[in-house]
Amino acid sequence: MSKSITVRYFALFRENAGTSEEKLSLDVATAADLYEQLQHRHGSLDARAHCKVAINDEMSAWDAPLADGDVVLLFPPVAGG
Amino acid sequence: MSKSITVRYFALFRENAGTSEEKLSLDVATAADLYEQLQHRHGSLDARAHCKVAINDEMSAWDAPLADGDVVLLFPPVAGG
Amino acid sequence: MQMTDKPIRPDELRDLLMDKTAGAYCSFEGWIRNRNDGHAVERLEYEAYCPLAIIEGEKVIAEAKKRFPGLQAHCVHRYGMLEIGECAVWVGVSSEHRDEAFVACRYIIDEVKSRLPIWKKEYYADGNSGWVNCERCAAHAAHD
Amino acid sequence: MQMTDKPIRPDELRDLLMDKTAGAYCSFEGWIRNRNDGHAVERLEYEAYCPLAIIEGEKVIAEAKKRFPGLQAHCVHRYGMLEIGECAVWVGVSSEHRDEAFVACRYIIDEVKSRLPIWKKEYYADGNSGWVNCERCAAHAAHD
Repeated sequence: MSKSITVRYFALFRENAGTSEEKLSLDVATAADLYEQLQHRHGSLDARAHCKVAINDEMSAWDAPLADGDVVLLFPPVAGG
Repeated sequence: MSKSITVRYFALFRENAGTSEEKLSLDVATAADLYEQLQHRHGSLDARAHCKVAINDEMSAWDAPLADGDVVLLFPPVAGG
Repeated sequence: MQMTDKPIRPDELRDLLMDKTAGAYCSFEGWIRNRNDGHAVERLEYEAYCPLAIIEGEKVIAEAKKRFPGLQAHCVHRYGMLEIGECAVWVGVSSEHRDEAFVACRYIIDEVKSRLPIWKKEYYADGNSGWVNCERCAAHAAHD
Repeated sequence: MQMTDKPIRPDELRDLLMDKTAGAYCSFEGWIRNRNDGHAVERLEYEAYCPLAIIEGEKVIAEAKKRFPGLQAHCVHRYGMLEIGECAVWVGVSSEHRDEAFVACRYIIDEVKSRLPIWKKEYYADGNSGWVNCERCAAHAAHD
């Protein structure tokens, strides 16, 4: 069953996706499922192990379940400081 | 043969000696000899291993020879910072 | 933990950590330098997702304080465009003794650099630009 | 290396270490705190033999620079009577990366505290006073 998910991209991910945010209707159970589908879509996301994900402004695990209406933030590898 | 040595005391050593400087005429070959004689004289110098000595404003080893007219600085254990 | 687009003032931040029981203060600053990996860098742009950067930064500081009771610590990170010589991040720690000041300061900057959602893009003298890879990813890759 | 009987100004000293090639800055300050070994301390007096303190401090800084080429480092130590909260010693280091900034800063403060001819006398709330034992002597004694 398809869910409405808002995806926000940051830094390199935003440049690769060509947008900072998109609303998608996808059949995904977890954040990892979402990431995999977006890799097919944008072709250029980094290896997931170095990336982080937040769901509704909370840092989450990749196996966290997604619900209809969730906002998912996709963070490429960070390099602050 | 006796040498004229100026000894300067610092911090705890100065308080124990009751003076910051004295001129002594002593029969000493090295800084260690001087220290030993002063321990007998003042009775309260620290264990030499934790103390330092300078001869004519240069940090020296305890086995450094003393010459007539030398100025010897006796440093108790330091605790800067 | 604070995110700001204004110049960081280490002197004012330091004073916030003063405490009559503190005998040691250690600070770290990350400065924008004019070279990286052999490239001449002209300026650096920091992108941050501030709401989560602050939450994660507070977690890092809380971890340091839990490890060393009595510790005081604070961190400020810039975002936006920065010029050579500017301070991009500041960490300050005060504590009873210097051991924990050094260890906690190092812990905080290491974790801040690798856990907060902050990214930097270098603008080179030759007109190119590029996102900087994270240190830990590079370290992991080297071990692969 | 500098010895002074005036208040130390970390903000001004920091700026002397700025360098376009430096990406990291680490500083340490020793502050006068109001307790030591369970005694309430009212103030601290530092006695120093400045000519040799400066020479030995320069040696320590040179050792750090030799170990980490490109490093910039400076140290200032107070002498005379200091009140609670005052800065007794400041060490600042700038370098390309943060590893060497932390290691060199720690090295300099450790060596300065144990090698320079500087002594401190604590004045306690109960009217007594006493010279502070050196850290390394205490550490050695504990191993004896």
